[in-house]
Amino acid sequence: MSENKEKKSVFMSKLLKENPVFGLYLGICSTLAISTSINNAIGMGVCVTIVLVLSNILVSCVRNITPEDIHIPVYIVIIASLVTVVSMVVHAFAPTLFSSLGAFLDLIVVNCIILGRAEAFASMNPIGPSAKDGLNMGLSYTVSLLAISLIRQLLGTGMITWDNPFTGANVFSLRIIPETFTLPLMTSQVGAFLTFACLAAAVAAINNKEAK
Amino acid sequence: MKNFDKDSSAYKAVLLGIMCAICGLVLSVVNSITDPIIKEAELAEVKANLEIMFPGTSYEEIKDFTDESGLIQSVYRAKDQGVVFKIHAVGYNSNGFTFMTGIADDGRVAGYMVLEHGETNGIGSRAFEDDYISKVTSLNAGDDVPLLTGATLTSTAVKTGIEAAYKVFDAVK
Amino acid sequence: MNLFTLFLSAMLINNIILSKFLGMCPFMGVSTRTSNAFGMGIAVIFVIFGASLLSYALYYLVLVPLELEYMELITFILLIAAFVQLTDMIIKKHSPTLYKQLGIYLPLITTNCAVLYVAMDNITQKYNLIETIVNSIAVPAGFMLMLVIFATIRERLQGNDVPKAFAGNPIAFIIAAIMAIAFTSLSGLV
Amino acid sequence: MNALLGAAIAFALVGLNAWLYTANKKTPVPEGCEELKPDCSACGIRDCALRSALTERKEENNGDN
Repeated sequence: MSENKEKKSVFMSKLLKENPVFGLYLGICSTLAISTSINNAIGMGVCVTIVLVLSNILVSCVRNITPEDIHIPVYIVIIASLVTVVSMVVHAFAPTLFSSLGAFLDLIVVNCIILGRAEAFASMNPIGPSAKDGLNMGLSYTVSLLAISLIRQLLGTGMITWDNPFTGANVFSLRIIPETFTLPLMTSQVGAFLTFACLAAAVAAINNKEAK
Repeated sequence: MKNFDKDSSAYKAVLLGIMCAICGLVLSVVNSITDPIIKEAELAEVKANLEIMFPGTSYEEIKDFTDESGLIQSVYRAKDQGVVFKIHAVGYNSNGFTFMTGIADDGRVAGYMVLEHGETNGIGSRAFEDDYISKVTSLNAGDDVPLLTGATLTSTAVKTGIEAAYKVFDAVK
Repeated sequence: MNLFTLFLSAMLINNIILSKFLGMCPFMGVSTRTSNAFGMGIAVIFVIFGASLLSYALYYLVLVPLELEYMELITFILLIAAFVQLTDMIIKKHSPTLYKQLGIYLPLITTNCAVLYVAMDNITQKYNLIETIVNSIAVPAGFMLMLVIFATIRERLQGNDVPKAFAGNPIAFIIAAIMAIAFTSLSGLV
Repeated sequence: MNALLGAAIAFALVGLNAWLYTANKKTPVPEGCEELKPDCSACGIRDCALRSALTERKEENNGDN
């Protein structure tokens, strides 16, 4: 019993401490900006995960043949072409998601997570582990994004809506908080900062308790 | 290939050259696949709205029109029925919004609908709901566009957009 | 859009940090001392202005005639990275004092989301040349203003006790939230 | 055809970048500025000058406390 409890806490701490958004404060620009609705969060999370996994794979493929002093331009070319391809595909096949993410789909390129992980991990490990690391990072980024956008959408509009990203048709919308008690402030910028601050503090508190 | 000296600039140039070639190729291939789909989607979206405003006629885009406000993105002529304007204006949300308005040949404002907008829902977005739409569609070319209390920023943006459309309408009529 | 409202809205109302959340990495990372914030602010103004004009020129002189609009993202990023390296080199060679103040921040700016956003925003908003110049000065000026205000608050916060969980970055976000409240009140200005 | 042009432009920019990058590494830091260590925890770029400065500082702290 205590063995898998210990394993669980290792996983928990790994998820929280290693968590790119709340632990390492990477990629905050896009996290705050687009976490106004679950659609944006999952759409962005999926795009970032795809780019992260593919860029980690490609970076770890070329890690032996790139000379040390020009590795930044090489990584930039890889990541930028991946993001352009993803952005074109999303623009063609999921127009509503593209218009709601707007410029942030292209800004994944300068998202500190991607270049950070490519540098810190993928350029030193073989393809398998870096792909897995890309996936882990992408998923925990999506989970953190989901956490913030759930809170902001719930408090801000009182409803949880999910519409099909490809056609934009509303799949389901569940009103939880009656219209009069919603805080439109939460969907605005101020709400983003507040939600992020509280969640980051909660994660820090859990990590501190874990450390003791 | 292995004994090739990795730090010589020739090796670097070749490596970068191959990478850029691959990236250029992949991008142009993907672009040639996705670009038609995007263009077609854009046209389909507009055609649906054109049908609503001026049903049952053929549409062609008017390319050369002078519009000093810079708000009008594209102008379509519904053959011998009227002219439709696709306008991008900036209201409360800095990313702006895109809407369409149609002016019939007899000067009546035949239609007004939003394509996509980021105005705060419940406040700015009221400028795209039915009561304001009916106010706008009851206007004639040249009339003053009424503002909407509570959504002043958005409705002012709509007003400037439609007034720019009036000017272009007179020029293109 | 007349230039003054463009300047005002780009600098204060649609401020790049408080309303677009861009440039958070340096905003959070470098703002513990106001002297740092000033150095970072000037470096960002210089880089965003230079990079946006270069990208504007590259787009309308090279990419549009060749119908290579889809290459916009790669070319802009490479251009920004090259421009940052160039300025870093020039400052290192010519003025040690300037390097002391802002040279050390230059490599950090290459991955700054704000620089790329402004370069691409000038294109998507279809600004002409003068509007691009105004926008490329106003946005980083807003960035610097917020960074300096933020750094002064954070410096003054050093002394008093903050709940343990909130220490470090979380409290910084609370400060940013309060600043966001203050500056959203300006939104009726334009 | 324009794929080749696109690749050529990318190659030119990457080449410029690589050349500037190596040239920048060579230019000596002006004297008296070596020990500048701004406290920035921005992102994970491994060889970013600030990161290496930071990690040195961390070793010093672990060393003496």
